[in-house]
Order: sequence, then structure tokens, then C-alpha cells
Amino acid sequence: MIPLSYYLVLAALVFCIGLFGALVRKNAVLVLLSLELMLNAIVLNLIAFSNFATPVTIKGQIFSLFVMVIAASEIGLGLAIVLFLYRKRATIEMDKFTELKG
Amino acid sequence: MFELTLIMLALPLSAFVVLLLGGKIIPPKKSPFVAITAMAISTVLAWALLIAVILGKEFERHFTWFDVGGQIVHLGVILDPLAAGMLLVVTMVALLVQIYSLGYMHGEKRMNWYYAALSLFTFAMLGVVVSSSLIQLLIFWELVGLCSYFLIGFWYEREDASRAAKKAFLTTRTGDVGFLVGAILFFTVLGTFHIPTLYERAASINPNLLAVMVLLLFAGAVGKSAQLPLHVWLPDAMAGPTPVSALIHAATMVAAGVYLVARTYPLFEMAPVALEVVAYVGAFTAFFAATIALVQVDIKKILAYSTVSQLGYMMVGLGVGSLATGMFHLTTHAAFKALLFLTAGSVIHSLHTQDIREMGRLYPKMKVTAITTIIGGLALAGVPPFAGFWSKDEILLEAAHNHFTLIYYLALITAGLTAFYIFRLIFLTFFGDEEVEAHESPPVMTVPLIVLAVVSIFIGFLNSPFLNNAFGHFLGEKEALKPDLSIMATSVFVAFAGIFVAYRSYYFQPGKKSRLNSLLSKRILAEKYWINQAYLRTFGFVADFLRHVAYNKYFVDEFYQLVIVRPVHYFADLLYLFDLKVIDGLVNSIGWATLSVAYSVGGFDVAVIDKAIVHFGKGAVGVSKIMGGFDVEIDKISVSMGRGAVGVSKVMGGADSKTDKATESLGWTNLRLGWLARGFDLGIVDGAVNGVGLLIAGIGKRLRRIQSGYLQDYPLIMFLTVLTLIIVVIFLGKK
Amino acid sequence: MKLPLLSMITFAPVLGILVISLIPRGKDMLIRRVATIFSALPFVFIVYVFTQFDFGAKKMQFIERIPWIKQVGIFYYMGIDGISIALLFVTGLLSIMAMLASWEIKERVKEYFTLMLFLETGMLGVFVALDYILFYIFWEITLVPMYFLIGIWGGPRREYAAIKFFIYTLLGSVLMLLAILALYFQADINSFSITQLWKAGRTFALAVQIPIFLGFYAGFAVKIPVFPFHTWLPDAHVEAPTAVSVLLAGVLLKLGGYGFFRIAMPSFPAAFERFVPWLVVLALINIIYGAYVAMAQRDLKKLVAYSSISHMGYILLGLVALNEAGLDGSMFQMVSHGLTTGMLFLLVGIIYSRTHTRLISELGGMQGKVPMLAGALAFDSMASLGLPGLSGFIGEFLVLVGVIMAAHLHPVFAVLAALNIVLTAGYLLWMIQRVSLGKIGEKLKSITDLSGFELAYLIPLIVLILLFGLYPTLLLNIFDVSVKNILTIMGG
Amino acid sequence: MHLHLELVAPEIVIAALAIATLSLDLIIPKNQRAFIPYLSILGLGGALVISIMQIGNWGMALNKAFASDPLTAFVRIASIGLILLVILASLRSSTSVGREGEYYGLLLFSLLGALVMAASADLITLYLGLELSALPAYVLVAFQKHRLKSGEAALKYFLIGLFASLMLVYGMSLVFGFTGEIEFKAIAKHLKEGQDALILAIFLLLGGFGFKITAFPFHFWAPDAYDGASAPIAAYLAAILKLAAFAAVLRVFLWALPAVQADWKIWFAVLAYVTMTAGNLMALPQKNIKRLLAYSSISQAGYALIGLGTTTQLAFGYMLFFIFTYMIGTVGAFLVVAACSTRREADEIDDYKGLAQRNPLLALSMLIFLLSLIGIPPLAGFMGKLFLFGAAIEGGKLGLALAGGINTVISMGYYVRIMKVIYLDKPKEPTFPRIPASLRWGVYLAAFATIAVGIFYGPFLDLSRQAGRLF
Repeated sequence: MIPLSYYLVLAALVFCIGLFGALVRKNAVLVLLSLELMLNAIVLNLIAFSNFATPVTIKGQIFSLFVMVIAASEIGLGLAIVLFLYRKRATIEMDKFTELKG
Repeated sequence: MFELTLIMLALPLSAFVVLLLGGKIIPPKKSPFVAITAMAISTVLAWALLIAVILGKEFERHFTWFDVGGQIVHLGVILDPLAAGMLLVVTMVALLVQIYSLGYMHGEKRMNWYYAALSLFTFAMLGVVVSSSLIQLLIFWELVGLCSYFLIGFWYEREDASRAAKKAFLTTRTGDVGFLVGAILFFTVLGTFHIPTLYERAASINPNLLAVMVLLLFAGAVGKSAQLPLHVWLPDAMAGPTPVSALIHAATMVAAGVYLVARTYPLFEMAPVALEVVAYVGAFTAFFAATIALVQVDIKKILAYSTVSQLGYMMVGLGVGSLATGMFHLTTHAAFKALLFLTAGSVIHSLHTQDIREMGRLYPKMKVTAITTIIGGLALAGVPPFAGFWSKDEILLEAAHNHFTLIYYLALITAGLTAFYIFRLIFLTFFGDEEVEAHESPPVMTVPLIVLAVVSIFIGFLNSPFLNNAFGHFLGEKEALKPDLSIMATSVFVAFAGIFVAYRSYYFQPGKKSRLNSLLSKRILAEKYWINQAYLRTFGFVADFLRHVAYNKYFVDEFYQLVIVRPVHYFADLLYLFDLKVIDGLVNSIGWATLSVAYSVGGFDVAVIDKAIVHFGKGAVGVSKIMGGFDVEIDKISVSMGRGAVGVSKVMGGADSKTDKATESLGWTNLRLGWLARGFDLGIVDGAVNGVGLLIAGIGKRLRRIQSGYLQDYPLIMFLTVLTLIIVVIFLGKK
Repeated sequence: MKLPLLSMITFAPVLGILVISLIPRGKDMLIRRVATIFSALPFVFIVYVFTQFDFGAKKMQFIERIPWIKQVGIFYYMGIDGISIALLFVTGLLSIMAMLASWEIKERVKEYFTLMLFLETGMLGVFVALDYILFYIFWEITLVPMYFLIGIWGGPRREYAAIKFFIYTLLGSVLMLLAILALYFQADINSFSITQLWKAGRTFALAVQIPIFLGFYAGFAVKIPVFPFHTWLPDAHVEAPTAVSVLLAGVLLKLGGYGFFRIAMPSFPAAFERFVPWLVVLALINIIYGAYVAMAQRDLKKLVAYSSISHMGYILLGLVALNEAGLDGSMFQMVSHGLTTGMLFLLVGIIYSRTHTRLISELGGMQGKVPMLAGALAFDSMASLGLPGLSGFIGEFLVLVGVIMAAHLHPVFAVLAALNIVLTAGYLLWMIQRVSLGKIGEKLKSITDLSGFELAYLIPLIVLILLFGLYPTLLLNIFDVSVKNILTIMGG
Repeated sequence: MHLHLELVAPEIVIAALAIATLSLDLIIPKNQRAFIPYLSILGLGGALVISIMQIGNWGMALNKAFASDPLTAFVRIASIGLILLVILASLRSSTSVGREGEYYGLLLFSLLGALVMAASADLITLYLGLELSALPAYVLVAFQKHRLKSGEAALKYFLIGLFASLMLVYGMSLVFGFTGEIEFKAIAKHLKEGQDALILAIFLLLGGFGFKITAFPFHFWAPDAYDGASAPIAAYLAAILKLAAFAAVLRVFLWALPAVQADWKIWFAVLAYVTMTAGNLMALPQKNIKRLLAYSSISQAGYALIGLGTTTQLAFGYMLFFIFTYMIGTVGAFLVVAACSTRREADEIDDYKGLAQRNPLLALSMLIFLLSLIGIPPLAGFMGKLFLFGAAIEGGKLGLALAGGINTVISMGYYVRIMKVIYLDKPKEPTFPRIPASLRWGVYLAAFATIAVGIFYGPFLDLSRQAGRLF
């Protein structure tokens, strides 16, 4: 069967891809998606761990459930904010939002 | 006894207080009488006390003032022959001066203040006399100084008066520092200020240390008694009213110095070195001042220098001889110098000039004044049987007897010079050729003259063999020296020589033409004494040179201006700049330095760097300007020395413009410094706070940059931070 | 039951603030009166305390000790000894004078007097507090009113001066605070009591004492102010309104000296002695440097400011003498400097309010025009240049005696300090000559002599200066015992 | 199952209150909702009383997921007390009027989250609490629809926040993975030193919490969010969330990761140095008062970090006390901003010129808050700093104490600038608009608290010291 490290590396990779997207994409929605990706990486992490470290008690899985729930709500909120901005500014280009600085 | 003494002290003081507080109530007409009555009573008391002391009722009382670390600081009153005698002198002179002032200061508007100050002055002097504690003596001593400051500056509207007052105060105070330190040394070493106790304890300590200590005291005396090199204030002090000069010169201020030495005489005796110093200082002062007096044309200046030189005599008396010798001369001098000043005053009062060249045939018009003046002159010149003869002769005697040869001859020559200049004064004033408007002074002025004249004639006998040195015995001297006829003869001869020369050169006989030009004028010598022209020219030149040097008081004032006063002012101003620029600007510039480093390292925007650089430029300019300023100062000093030299030569040429030269070049200084100060960029003066502020604010501004506003920068930075930390710890931290 | 007199003294002005806050804005005259009355209240109490005070006792008296924060050993702990009461006296007196001098303030009267009263509380509190926290609280309380008094009612460059004052003193006191904490934790007796920490501090190793001492030194040196931390003083003085300068010179500078007496010396004798050589040099720099710079001033107020820098040097010099004479001297100097310089600033203020100039060159001939004012100025200058018979002399005299007596100091220091007397006389007489004597200056045409009101607050000062000068025992007896006590404490 | 609900009573009350408020918003017509805030004030008052009564009655609740201990009590009292001020400030403010339900509901939920986070005893609770406190906060920042800024602020706050929480969860997942435990105490048992991956976890956690406690360089959101939000909300973010975050940090790092102290403790010291200095420096050039206060709160967080950097029980206790004093000052200052912004936005410092003449009491209060933030005795802020620096010195961290001192002097630079503007400058317009009484009294209350806590801080100190002894 596949050793833990594989899962971890995969998770890390996914996390990094998400991170990359979050840092370079200029479209707010895509950034949100990238963050979602990172979240999933973490979920993967948790489940893998719980599977290997604590097969009996499924703490990891429970944790991951919570994470998913919260992730969902967060994305919902995020989209709401993005929409709100879009109505005000008619753009969701990240680099347009530079009124607050310094 | 004790109470009497206190009352005698209290009277003038109370007069002062009354006049000061009652300034508004008491009309100026009345105010003199308050003071005079008070003075009169205490004079009577002084007599009483003197008699009491002669009858052997001396006393000394002291009490605690406060204590320092367990050591008690005493106050004390002493009444011994020395004090009693001095008291009488002071009170008498003061009384006469006050009466005389009635006439002299007639119509003066600030009468109350004048008499108040006079009374306080007298009080202070009496206080000095009866003090048996060094510290108390110092207190009254300073009070004397303060009063002289007031009185010399009495006509303060006049620039010269106020300056002279300041000069007097400062110069004497310079000496007083010595006094103060000396006194404190005595206190710390011997544990008391109480003079009689000091006598007892002083024996126990190392004589060299003692010498140092007494010399420090003597420094005070040098200041007050206008000895070299602190004599400069006395002539300027002539800016005060003449009666005040009389008081200062005869009995109070300058006498205080001599009295201090007399009071602490036993201490001096334990440190012979110190005594010698006293003697030599005295002798040189005497000679030096006399030479100056030879050529002065201001009647009061002449008398002033004569005082300086006579004070030198007193110091010599104390130095080479005994307490009595010095004090005796002080006493006689008090009489005839007061007399001379008052007569001078009377002349000035009627002529309203002090320049003897503008006087002339006053004798017929002011007989009393003239005669009394002559008496005073004879006394000063040391012609027997007048007072001065006895006291001066005794000094010479002591000097010769104790083998102070140099001092002896100096004193002898001085005697001659003295006789010359005083009679030069007399002849020019009363027997010149000019016919001038004049009138005899009112009796209120002449009576004191007569009194003093009588005193000046007879007081000398007090210490003469005829009364077998009563004065000396009174002051507890064992046995006086045998009067040495040869010395007497020489001194008398010298005196007459002086008078004769003066007569030949300045006495004006009707019919003959004026002899105003000096004896040393070539023409006279040529036609009368057949002296070779060639010698004559050189001789004449040298003579003129000497005359001008002496006339300008050996340029001591200018010297002090150049060496002390002005450097101090430069230093002060420069320190101020230092304070303003360096101390205050230091942190500032540091701030700018670091800031610019931050800038250059951060490679930040040009504008700010420019600002920094510009600022540094300014700073540099400022610094260079300071530097420039400094060497400007330096060459300026050299220049002004040059100017000084030029000035000296000019003065030799007879032009007497030194004062305005001094002021002028002081003006230069300030001008330069003003320019210097302006030269700085006020931007960098703003100082520490702004400096650091600028620095920090600058960094803050730079730091703000990372708050770029671009959303995705933030997570990036956060992530990178974490990453670096991780890397750092894992790969570096592990070792 | 006995009254909490010290608290009454300290907080009477606060009561005044409350009363004033009730008075509507417009009623300036009423505010002035009320403020003056309440500023006088502490003085009344102080006088009463004098009558009750046992001058023979070493112990702190009138102690009020209420637990405040037990857990960390903070107490509401007040008490006074001779040193405190002497300075309390000056503070109380000068506060009244300052209040009276402040009647000329026209705009934002209410705020002004509120701040003044607040300032008074702070100053009084410092002298009675015996708990470090309490002490520090009062120490800092003086800061804020000062900032506003200078910043709002000051001269043209007021904001610069105010902020400068604030930053300098805050920097000093923050370091002091750290020192306090270090002392507290090092001692580890769970007490902030100054007196208890005396014993503790002495037991520290020198290596520990020195940094802590330096922390305190920073706090005190800025206040005194010791070269080179002095540059805030001239600015503050020149910009500050008269009354504030009076309190600044008269009281606030003394906080530094007081700190040495109350804290630095008894707590860290070893460290103090270690630094004596530096301190003595700094003291002399203060004395001579201050005098020279004063000589260069053209502005009357700046001259006085620098002169007080020079005079404060004597206080430091007396401290380092480390013997009774020296300490007595610097205490005496503190009091007399408070009186003389306070009075000088009052006079300068009066002149300024009449002529609207402080440039010496623009004045002159006051003697003839306004004899009383000129007389007062002359008298005070004499006192300040140490004329024997006036209070200034005794202080300097005692300090010199102390220095010469001190085995660890070379007498030459005393000589230098003594020579400075001439400099002092120099610039003060120069000032008098330019201001009082000579021709009557342009700006003096319309000048009027001292009013009865002004005399009322000047005469007490004059009397005291004379009294302390002629009969020093009066003042010495107040603090002599306490000074001795401090010396014994330092002894071990 | 050991629920021990009595220990969770305050949270339960608040939860109920929040739900009630939200649902009332659905039922009651717009114009009649004015009473809602008063309701929540009442409820919170109750919660406050309960939590005070609960002092001394400690224990674990909700099956060891929720710790009811002095720390929890401290956080409860401080947060509830201050949120009352926030609510007072929000009453009848343009932002909340008409939408009371959402506004206060969100506020209460966020508070609930904060309390849970502070009291959490295992990773899941922690995460829940954290997100529960964060999500409503994002919305509240965006609440001022009419302001362009607020939307942008919300987006930034949200995205960065999300990012931070991702780091946090990642770290948590690793911690969980290495120990197989989610309870802090249990984790500590299984933890072994010297695993590089653990270090990865530690720094991820550090980053995540750094965001919460606005430690440099994780502080970016703070100025923007405060600037975009309405003043009361800014106060809430700056004060209450920060306290809760610090509490959580204590629990996680000292309950779960004590074994690897060596690896993280110095980094807290470093963060302390960097944060206080950077915060101060960046505050100096600010023109906008909200941003200035934001940076000031960053630097104050830096001071607080001294406590974590010192890592002694005394230090933790005094850190909490310091944060409390800081909270009062900051909330007060923001309330003054709110008071001045009732008519028109008063974000620029220049808008405060001559406030002393326009509204003396308000000016005086502001003065008190600023002085307290500088740390001038006898105000609360001074006592906080006093003990905190003291603890640092006691713990041998002289450097931290000294840095704190120096920074205090620097910080004076900008605080005094505001004082100067308020007192020394001439006002633009003479008059001052009427402001709601509630707001006014909120300000005065805060001012009073600043002084009172400065003088009678005994009980708070006690509680905080007890809290400190937990770790």
C-alpha cells in the first residue's frame, strides 16, 4: 500500500499549486479558487494522517469535515464580497484595488 | 562696651535703612542730616571706645553663626587697639566727608540715595574693622565692595561711571576669590574662622601651606587696596563724586585691604615668605604708581595714583617692618589724603574742570583751599614736621634696618617722585599763570578742610620719638627702632629735591614767561645748562617716550582688554555657538547621517536622497563656515593686536583714543560673531529632537512602502517570511 | 485621628481643578481668584506641617501608608523628612508667586489655570512620595501640563520648545522607570518602597548597581540639567510664559537634585562613588560652561536660563563632595536658587510685559525710570552672584567648603568653581549695566514701576533671600539631620 | 460525555442572543428594530455578570474541548466589557441603523467565536472559534456599503485572513499528524523534539497567529481593514479579536508545544522587537487617524509580544493585563473617532484641529486615551507597560524591556502630534455637531475606565496573574 509520505508530498504539491495561483492570478474569483485548492490539500493531509496515525479514532476525518464546512462558507462569503466590489467598481481585477495603502 | 560697639555699628546702618525706606517721605533737603547725626554720634562713640581701649578695656566676643559638618562658623566682634584706632579714623573721615558733601553735592536730586549709600559704606567698613571672624570680615568686605559699586556708579547715566563701577566691582572681586578660597582653606585646615583661634592653631601647620593660605588672603587685599596688578580700577573710580573718592581713598575701601593684612598680621609673621611678597608687591606698586602720577593732568587721577603708591608704602611698612609701621602710615595718610581730595573737590567744585592745565592762579581766590592743599602736600611729600614725614620715615627706617636694600631705594626714589608730582599739582593749580574764574567754597566745605589740615600737621607726632612712639606701643609693639638721622636726612633731602624740581619747572613768577613746558624740554636745558644738542635730542626722545608710556599707565588697561576681557568674550560667544550648533546639532547630524545611510542602502527614491545630500551640503557649508569663522576670529585677534600696537604708537603720538578704540574693536567682534552666527544654516540648528525625529520619520516613510496596496503582495510577504524562518531554522539552526 | 496632611497638601490643587471646572468659561477673574486660593492652600498646610515637624528626627514623618496593590507591594506611601519639607516649602511658595504672575494670562484662562494647578500637584507629590510607583506617577504628571503650558501659551517657537522638553524628559524618565523595575526585581523583596529599597540597593554587586544607577542618572541629569542634556532648558525657558519659567527654574530643576538625595545616593553609594570623577567634571563643565554661554546672551531670559544651568552645577558639585558640608551646600543651593532664579524670572517677565522686549540692547536706564524694579533686579542679581549676606553665597560657600574638605577631590576643583564667581558677577553686572544703568532705552518710554500687586509677591522672596543669607541656620536646621542621615545610610 | 454546560454559560447566553437577534431581524419590520441593540446590551450584561460570578469555578467543559479557567474568565470579562462600549458607539450610527439585526447579530457571533477561540482546549475548537470570530468580522468591515473603501478593505481582510487561516490549518494538520492527538495537553504528551517537519508546523502556526495578533510582517490587513471599517468595528477588531488571538497563542504554544519551546520562544522575542519598532515607525508618517491608530495597535501588539518572548508565567499574566489596558485606550480612541465622524468622515488628523475648543470634554478624553497609550501614569496604559516591562526585566530579557522603553519615546512622536493638533492648533469651524448621548457617554465611560483601571487595577492584575500561572 502507498506510504504516508506520498500523500503528504501530494498534498504539499497541491498546496503549492494553489498558493502559486493565489499569488499570481489577477482575477479575484480565480484567486478564490486557488485558495480552495489549498484547502483541499489540507483536507487531504488530515485524512491521510488520520488514516495512518490514528486508524481507530477518526479524529482526522472529523477535523477535515469541519474544515470543508468552513471552507464552503468562506468561499460563499468571499464570492459575496467579490460581487459587492464588482457592483461598485465594475471590475474584479486584483490590482485595481489599491486605494488603501501606506 | 560690647553694646556700645554694636550701637556704633548700628547707627549708620539704621541711617541707611531710614533713608532707603523713607526715601519718599524724607525730603532731600533733610536727608543729609539724618545720616550726619547718626555719623556724628558714632564718631563720638568711636572716641569713647578708643579711650576705653587705651584704659585697657579690650574685648572679643564670638558666637555661632551656623555649623558645617560639626565645625562651627563663628561671628565675632573684636575691639583691640588696632580696631579702636581704625574705628576712629573711619568715623572721623566719614563724618567730615558727609559734612563736606552738604556743600559739594548741593542740589543733587538723589540726595537720599547718596547719603544712604554713604552710611551703608561706613557701616560696612566699620563692620570690617570690628570683625573677629574671617568669614564675617569677608561679608562686610564684599559689602564695602558693593557700596563702592553704588557710589562710583552714582551718576549711572554716564557711561563711564557705570563702566567704572562695574570694573571696580569685578576687579576687586577677582581678588576676593583668593580671599574666599584662603578663608575656606583656613576653615578646613584649622577648623575655624575665629581669628584669635587661628593665631593659636596656625603655628601647628606646615609654614609653606600657611604661606599659600595667607597669600590667598593677600590676593583679596591686593584687589581692595589696588596693588599691582589689580590696581586698574582705582583711577577709573574717579568717575564717582569727589567726596566719595575721598572716602574710598582715605579711610574705607582701599584701607580695608591694608587692614586685612594688619588684622591677620600674626599669621603673616608665621610665614615670612608671605611677608616678603607683601613688601615687594608694595614697593613696586609704590614706585610704579608714582611714576604714572608724575605726568597725569587730571587732578583726581594724580591723587588716585598717589593713593595707589601710598598704599604700596603701607604694604611695604607691613612687609618689612611691623604692624604699627603700616598702620601708622595708613592713619596719617587717611588724614592728608582725605584733605587733598577734599581740596581737589573744592577746586573742581568752583571750576568745574579736573584738568590742571586749565587751572592757574587760584591762590588769591581760594586761599583756604590753597593753604590747606599745601599743608596736605607737605604732609604727603614727607616734609617734617608734617604727618607724612614720620610715618614714611619709619618705613624707610625699617626697610634699611632689615636690609631690604632694593625696597629701601625704591621707596626713597618714590618719596622724591611723590614730592615732585604733588607740588607739580599744587603749583599748576594755585600758582599757574592763567587767570581763571573761581571762588572760595562755602564754609561747610572749608571747615572740614581746616580740621583735616590741623590733623595732618599734628597726627604725625603720635608715633614720633617725642611721644616715644605712643602709637606703636598702643598697637603692642615692643620697642621702636632708634630714629636714624642719616636716613631722615636723606629722605628729607629727597623730598625737598622733588619739591625744588617741581618749583623750577612749574612755579610761575610774574614777569617771567610761562614755564609750563617741562623741565626736560630741550630748549631750557640747552640755554641754561649748556648741554650738547645731540645728547639732548636722544635724551629728549627717550624722555618723551617715557612720559607718554607713563601717561598711558603703561597700557595695563589695554593689556587686560587684549589678554583677558576680549578673549573671555570671544570664548563666551564661541561657546554659545558651540552650544547652539554642536551640542544641540550633534544628534541632529547623526540622525541625518544614519538616515542617508539608510537611504543609500535601501536605494530609495532620488528626491529624498537629494534632500539628504543637499542637507549635508548645507551642513558641510555650515561646518566650513564655522572653520572659516574660527580662523577669521584668529586673524582678527592678530589684527586687533596689530591695531593694539598701532594704537600704542598712536597713543605715543599723544592721541588718547584708546577707549573708543577698545569699544570700536569690541564692536568689530560682535559684528563678526553676528555674521558668523548668521553664516550658519539655521536648518541644521534645529537640534536633537528634529534630528532623531527626521531620521525615524524617514525610516517610517520608507517602511510604509511595503504596504504597497497590491493585495497579493501581502500573502507573498507573509509566506516568504515563514519560508525563510523555516529554512533558517532547519538549515542553519541545526548546527 | 490625625489628618492625612501630605495627601491634603498634594491634592488640594486637584480640588481646585474640580472647582474651576464648575466655573463657566467666561468668568476669567473668578477663575484666577479661585486658582490662586487653591494654589495657596498647600502652602498653608505646609506651614502647619512645619509647626508640627520634628526637625531632630531621622525618620520619615507624617507617614501615610495604605496598601495599594498588595500583590506587587505597591503602597500609597507618603512621608517627609527635612529635605522634602524644605523643597515643599519652596514649591508651595513659588506656586503662589507663579499663580499671581499668571494673572496677566488672557486667553484660554480656564485651561491655563487648570494645568497650573495640575502641575503643582505633580511637583508637590514628587517631594512627598516614598513609593517608587507613586514617585514616578507624580514625576510624569509634571510632564504633560508643562508640555501644554509651553506649547499653548508660549512664545513664537513654542511648539518646538514644548516637544523638545517632552522628548528629553520622557527619554530620561523611561530609562529611570526601567531602572526602578530593575531595582525592584533585583531586590526581590516585593516592595516598591523607596526607603526599603535603600537597604536592598546597597547590597547589590557593583556590576549590578552601575547600570541601575545610570538609569536613574539619566532621569535626574536631564532634569537638573547636566551637560550635555541641557539644551532643552534655554528653549523651554525662552518660550515659556513667565509663571512657567518660574516653576521650571524654581522647582522642576530641583526634582533632579532631589532624586539624587532621595534615591540615587542612598540606594547605590558604591556606584555613585564610582562615578564621582565623571560627575565632578560634569559639574564643573555645567558651572563654567553655563556661565560663559550666559555671558554671550543678548536675550535677558536666555541669560537667566543659562545662569541657572551654571548654578545647578554647584548642586551637583556639592553632591559629589559626599560630606555634610557639600550636601548641606547643595540643598541650600537648591532652595536659594529656587528663590533667586524664580524671582529673576518674575522680574524678567515683568520687564517683558511692560516693554515687550527681552533684548538687553533695547533696554537701559531703568534705574532712573523705575527705581524699584531696577532695585529689585539689582538685589536679585547680587543674590544670584553670591554676594555674602544673601542666600546665594551660603550655598556656594558650603559647596566650596565641602569640596575642599572632601579627601577624594582635589582642591583645585574648588578653586575653579570659585573663579567662576567672577564670571557670574561679570555677566550679571554687564546685564545690570545695560538694563538698569546708562541712557534710558527706546522701549522704556512708557514703562511703569512695580505695582503693589507685584511687590506683594516679590517682597516675600526678597525677605527670604535676606533671611537665609543672614541666618542660614534657619534653613540648615531644617534639613541638616536628614542630610546627615543620608550620609550615614551611604556609609553602610 | 462530560458537558459541564454551566461552565459554558456565558457563551451559551451570547449564542442564544446572537441567534435571537438575527432571527428578530427577519420578523420585525425595519422601522421598529431600534430596540435590538438594547436587547443585546441587556443580554451581554447578563453574560458579564455570569462570567464574573463564575470566577473561581474552573474546569474543562464540552468533553475537554473547552477550558473554563482564569484565562477564559479574563478574556470574557474584558471582551464583553469592551464590546458593550462598541455597541454604545454603534447605536443610532448610520452604519447600523435599519440593519440592527444583522449588525449586532454578526457582532455577537464574532464575539462568541472570539471567546470560544480563547477558551478552546483542542485544535478543532480552536479552528471553529477562529473562523467563527473571523467570518462575521469580514462582513462587518464591508458593512458601510456607501464607502468605496470598505469593500476593498473587506476583500483584503478576507483574502489575507483566509490565507492566514490556511497556513494555520496546515500547521495544525501537521501537528495532528505527528502526534495523532487534537487535544493540546494530549499533544504535548506525544510530542518529541527534533523533527524538522514539526518546525514547519511551528512556523506555519506562527504565521497564522501572527496574522491574528498583527505581528509584523503579518500585519498588512490591519491598517486597511480599520481604515475601511467604521470606527466602532475597527475598535472591535483592534481590541477584542487581538486579545482572543493572544489567548489562543498561549494555549496552543504553551499547552501543546512546550516540548519544542527552544524552537519557537526566541522567535516571539524577535517578533516583539520587529513589531513594536516597525509599528511605531510606520505610524509616524500617517495622516489618516484610523491608519495611525492601526499602526499604533500594531506596535502595542509588539509590546504585548514581549510577554511571549519572555516566556515566564509572570510575563504571560502581565502580558494579558497589558493587552487589557491597551484595549481600553484603543477602543476609547476609536470611539472618539466615531464621535467626530457622526456628521462627516473625520479620518484625517487635520479634522481634529482645535478639538479642544470645539468640544473640550471629547478632547480631554482623547488626551487621556493617548497618554494612556504612551504610558503616562497614572493611566491604565502606564500600569500595563510598567508590569510588562518589569516582567521582562525579571525574566532577564533586558533587551526587550529597553526596546520597549525606547519605542515608547518614539511612539510619543505621533501620539503627541495628535495632542498638538487637538490642543495647540486653531479649529477650522468653531462649533461641534451634536452627537448621540450613548456615544458621548461611551467615550466618557472609556476615559473613566482608563483612569480607574490605572489606579484600582488590583482585581484585573490578580485575574491575569492567575491566568498566567496556567502556562
